[in-house]
Amino acid sequence: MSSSTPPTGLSRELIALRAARELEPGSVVNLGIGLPTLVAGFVKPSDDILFQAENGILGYSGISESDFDSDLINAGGQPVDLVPGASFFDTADSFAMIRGGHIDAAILGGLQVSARGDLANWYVPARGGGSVGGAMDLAVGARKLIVAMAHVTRDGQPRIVEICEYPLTAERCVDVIITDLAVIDVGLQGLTLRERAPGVGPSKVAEWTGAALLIPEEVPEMSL
Amino acid sequence: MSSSTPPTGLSRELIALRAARELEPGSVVNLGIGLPTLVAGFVKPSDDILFQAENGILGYSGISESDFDSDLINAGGQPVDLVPGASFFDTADSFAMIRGGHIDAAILGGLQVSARGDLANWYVPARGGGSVGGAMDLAVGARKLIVAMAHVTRDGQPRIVEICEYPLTAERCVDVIITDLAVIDVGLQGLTLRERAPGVGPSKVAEWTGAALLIPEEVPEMSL
Amino acid sequence: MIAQIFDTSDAAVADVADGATVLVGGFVSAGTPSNLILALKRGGQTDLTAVANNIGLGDLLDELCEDRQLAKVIATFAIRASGTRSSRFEVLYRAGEVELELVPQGTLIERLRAGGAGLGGVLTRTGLGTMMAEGKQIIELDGERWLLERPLRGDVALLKAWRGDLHGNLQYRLAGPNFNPVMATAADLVIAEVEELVEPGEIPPELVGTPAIYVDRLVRCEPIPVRWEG
Amino acid sequence: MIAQIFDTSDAAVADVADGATVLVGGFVSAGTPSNLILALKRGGQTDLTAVANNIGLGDLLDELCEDRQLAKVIATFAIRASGTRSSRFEVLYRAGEVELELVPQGTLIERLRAGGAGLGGVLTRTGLGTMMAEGKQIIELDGERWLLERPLRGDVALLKAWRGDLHGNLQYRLAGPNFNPVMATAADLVIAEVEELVEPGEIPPELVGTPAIYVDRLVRCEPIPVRWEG
Repeated sequence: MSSSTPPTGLSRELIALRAARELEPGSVVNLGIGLPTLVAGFVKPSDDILFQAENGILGYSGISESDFDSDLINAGGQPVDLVPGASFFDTADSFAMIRGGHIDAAILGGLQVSARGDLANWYVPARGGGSVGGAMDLAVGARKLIVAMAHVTRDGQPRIVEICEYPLTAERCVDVIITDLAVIDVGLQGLTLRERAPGVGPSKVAEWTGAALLIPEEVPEMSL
Repeated sequence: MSSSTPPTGLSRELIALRAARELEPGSVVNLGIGLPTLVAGFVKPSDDILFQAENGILGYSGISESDFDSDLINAGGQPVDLVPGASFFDTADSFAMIRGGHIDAAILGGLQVSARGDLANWYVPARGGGSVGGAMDLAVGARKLIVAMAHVTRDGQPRIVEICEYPLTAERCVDVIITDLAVIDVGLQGLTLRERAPGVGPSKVAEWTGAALLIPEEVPEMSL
Repeated sequence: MIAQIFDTSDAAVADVADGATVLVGGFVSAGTPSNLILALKRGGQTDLTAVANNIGLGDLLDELCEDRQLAKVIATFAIRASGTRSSRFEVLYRAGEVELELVPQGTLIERLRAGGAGLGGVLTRTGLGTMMAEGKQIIELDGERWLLERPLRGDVALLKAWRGDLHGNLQYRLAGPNFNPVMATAADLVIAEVEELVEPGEIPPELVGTPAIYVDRLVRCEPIPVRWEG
Repeated sequence: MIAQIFDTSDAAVADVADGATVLVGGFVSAGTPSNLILALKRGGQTDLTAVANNIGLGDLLDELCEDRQLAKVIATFAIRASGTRSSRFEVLYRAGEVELELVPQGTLIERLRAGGAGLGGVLTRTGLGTMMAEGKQIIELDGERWLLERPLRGDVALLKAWRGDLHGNLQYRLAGPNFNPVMATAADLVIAEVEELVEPGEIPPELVGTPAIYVDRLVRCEPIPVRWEG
């Protein structure tokens, strides 16, 4: 862990852009509240991504610019536009879909991710509470879990750690971590650096990562 | 148990008519396959009975005389007519309704009923099999369970017995037994004769009943 | 079986008892019974347990904290991870004046469904290895571990639908169903506010989201717009 | 995500493997995928396990017994209590040539729902104290006894809907849903026959009974009328 000034990494928008690239064409995706909701704005129509909102929508295209309809919102309370072929359902059916493994990928925000892929993203000890929403169900149910977050906290503490100190969302659930500094895969052998942000060297990433990080010989820069 | 010729009791239609009288105005009722389906023909519109069919209909009025629509049937496969304000739902929601205690009364057929209200109505040992359908769920879920059946078997054996020999549908579930000979209440103290068929004396009912039967001083004839 | 029609939301909730457990439908702005919630505020009932997806996300449920009407909240969203302004609920919670039981959203709806569907519980992986598993029974089957989640019911459910017919059938619009259809099954007294009251038969049977037998009381209200600005 | 459209029911089921567990939607005549069932008959697959509400009630599932294609049936209606004529299934069953697992209807749908919804099981009272409880775990909670019922899934589901769109959304009519929407969630390969194929968007979002993501294959077929005469 370093005490130097945290490096400047990608903006929230660019993290979202990079996360969007991680989605398979034709997949069904749930976006968590906060940074992940920005991802909807970065998928191409040709990618044929179908977004699910856990409050009961399958098939919204992104945040709506038109009039606010209180009954047509995503899980973050934002108005959304529908795609042709969208459908509505109640919360029971929505979480049957999520927990039952029918969502190809979820992108969630994170507070901490551990070396074995544990996620902590719902409870902030400093605030003495939290909001769990659908995060625990998404973490156990989505076939692929992508965490999109800042690499370090505002005061420069790593969020990628050997063992999470914050209360967990789920154990061994994270597949990929996308931060302002890097793309990191979580596997049986731990964390592997897959890509680094433009201008950020692998050793810089390792320096700001609080857990052992496998660094291949070649670590390409993200193409954004 | 008697070896004399079984007494002539009510017709199936009159058993159904008497069972219909047992329903509270405004109640929600599920009718089992066979004799109970006839009950729908004997309720008055003013009774405001709403029939539920476990295949996913709330609010049918009775067997339809019009063209057969294969998608509009009751649980016995018979075409039905809808009342205004009817609704459709899938099997999961239908049995949530049944098992969750939202059905006021179910009328089921019976093979045997025991003194403590156990019901056997789905498995015929002589045939080496059976069909359970929704009977077990209705037996545990309906707030009031009425069994409508012949008082004795074709070869004169009582169907109301101390202990069921046939495999059970559910334990301690029956509230009222309506047969061609009598209306019998099932309570904590056992079976009580409430009404007798026209021309059938209380001792005749007791003679053809295979379990202890409490007989009050006054046992009125059914009014049909 | 026939729903009772009330003229005002105040009358519809007037006899909700102090200490009642109240299920509140809705998800932030969608399908939220804001008129009934405000009627409960005016009614002044106290010591209530509210079961809802969210409190303090622009919803009016938070208003019940003004006069400390809530003893306990069972919810999925209650304390914001960040945010400059605290909800009334958060202030009370930090002062130790209201209890909070956070439940994962998929578990909350399954517990309510079990409560309405006559099930004794369900087994889920959600919450395993987390604080949510504390004090709960874990069942191992074929080498897999499951958390046993028990049913949840209310004394009263407050629902919001688009249209209701005089029998009590409810029709939702867009993402309006969310918690409402399941909550309708899981309370002893079910009260719904609707934007339009229609004759039985006007809601096509395929579009009935909550069948009439679940609904005890209906009241027509102008919807109150709420919006969460994050 | 986009459903594959097949020209014929035969092609849609051609690669169903011998030994597969096949969920079959429908309730007697309503919402029954008769074209797909007959395609399976023509396909000649053997050693199948069929999961369906009924067999031998005028349904064509019974036809699969003609060439002994079924090794096992999991159903709620299979052997009639009375009746002068036996179904093909009954004849095979009595000859010991096909296995039967009878399941209460509410339990069958909850087991399928659990299989599709990622639940490890549900607790029900249904079947307690009966043959259905044999060999099953009983869990006592707060003095009440519950039967633990485990999830059920299929390799393949055969469904019938009224309309399907090119994405795979399904719309049911009248009492056509029954087992279909839940079975759509509980199989690895989901094949639906529909009476009409329409463009995405033609089915209003509120009337989608099975969302597109559950459906892998669609085939338009003339419905085959079946009727149970008791």
